[in-house]
Amino acid sequence: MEVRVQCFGPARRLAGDEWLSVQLDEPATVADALAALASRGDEFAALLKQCAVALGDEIVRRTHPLKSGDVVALLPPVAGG
Amino acid sequence: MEVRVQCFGPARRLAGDEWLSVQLDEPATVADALAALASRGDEFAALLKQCAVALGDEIVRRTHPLKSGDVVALLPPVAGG
Amino acid sequence: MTDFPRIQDTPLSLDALLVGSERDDCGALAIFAGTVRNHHDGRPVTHLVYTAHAALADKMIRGIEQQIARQHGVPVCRVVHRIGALRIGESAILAVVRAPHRAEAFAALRALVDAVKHRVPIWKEEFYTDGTSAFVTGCCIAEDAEDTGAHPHHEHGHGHQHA
Amino acid sequence: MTDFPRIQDTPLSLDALLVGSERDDCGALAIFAGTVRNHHDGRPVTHLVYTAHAALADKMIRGIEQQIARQHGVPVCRVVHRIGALRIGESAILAVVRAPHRAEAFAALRALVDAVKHRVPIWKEEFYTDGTSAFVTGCCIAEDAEDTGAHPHHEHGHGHQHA
Repeated sequence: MEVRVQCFGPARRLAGDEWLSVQLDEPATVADALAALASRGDEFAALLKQCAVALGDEIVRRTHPLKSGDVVALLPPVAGG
Repeated sequence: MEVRVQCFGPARRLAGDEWLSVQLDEPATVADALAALASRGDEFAALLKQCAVALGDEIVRRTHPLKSGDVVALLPPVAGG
Repeated sequence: MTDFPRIQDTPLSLDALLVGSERDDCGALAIFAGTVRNHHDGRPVTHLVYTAHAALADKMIRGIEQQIARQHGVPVCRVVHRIGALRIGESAILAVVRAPHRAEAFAALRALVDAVKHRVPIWKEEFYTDGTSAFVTGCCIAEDAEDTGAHPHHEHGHGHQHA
Repeated sequence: MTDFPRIQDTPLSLDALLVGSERDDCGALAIFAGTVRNHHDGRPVTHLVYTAHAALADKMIRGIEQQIARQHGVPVCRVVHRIGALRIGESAILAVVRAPHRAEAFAALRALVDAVKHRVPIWKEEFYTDGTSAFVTGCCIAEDAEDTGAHPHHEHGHGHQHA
């Protein structure tokens, strides 16, 4: 199944794009999506370990199940203010 | 000699007037002026014990000498803000 | 624009207080406004009257601004205090601090407001809905007073009350 | 007027943030503005670009306002955060608290600003005079991240730098 990934902040910069997609075997979790994304490179993989993941306007844990067509947001460490 | 006294805040209310004057024997200090003012009543005397005294825009100690024609300001405990 | 009067008898303006205070090296602006509450110690308040020894208060506020700026290492400290009759909601005091970072801005602002409230010759008379009034008991500012009061650095109820 | 957007892409207005916040039972108004500094860690900064997950950030700021109001017992907590390109001196964040007394107003304001800086999905990219830029390294907001960073609750230098 395909899951779309929206990158924010430094993740967008490192990915070189706002939108990515990953192909996952079902059933899949957020952790599976992150594992698939980690193949994009060491620096991106390191950042992924510090990222929160949101589905809609909810932050979800790495054990959260994903379904086909889900859009997940990749949220690196934040620095507002 | 005569010293004029300008009363502020609750001292003005208790004195019933902004301006008072006291007659002092020379040489006199701030403490002497306060002692003379204390004769105005127990409540005023009690407040005097908590007052600062200013000459012009300087707070002076009770040992500060006074001269004829001085104007002293009587400053009860403050509560700004 | 640091030569404005620190004691003013017309409504205070935050915009006016901030004029010319901008600093490119500061990332934090902290502001305090003390406004007139409709109650004190459970009693309903209709309005306040502030009085001051204006010349001394102005001089002392300037001194406190400089002292706090130095002690906290912040480039901008400004305070203005209102006198006269104030309605509920009006500002009695405005204080602003600009600093490189927020920690020192907050610390300086607290110290600035505390110092002005505790050390500057300003008096607050509260007027109640029953027609009485009272001076708020404050802090003795004489170093050598015979009686500095039980709690010289906190407001402690009402002072001399008058019908 | 508590339904304004917490994430805004136009210059922030303190007056707008204060509209309808007046409370007759509050004697303290404490305000913080985080403004863009011309330097960071000794490097000259020309401007900043803030980005956010706007929907989530808006929701989280509202939640933080309610949490701090409850924890500190203050009736008014409001925050707005700017996104987009900001010049030196512009405000990135405005926060206001109203409380009966100043002690809780200051405490709530500090907690409010800290929480928004540390927990809300907003990112700050600094642009330097030499033409490079870097994201300011921030706080991990995943409860179950594999790596929460060495100093998750303080800014610690620069992140991924780019020419």
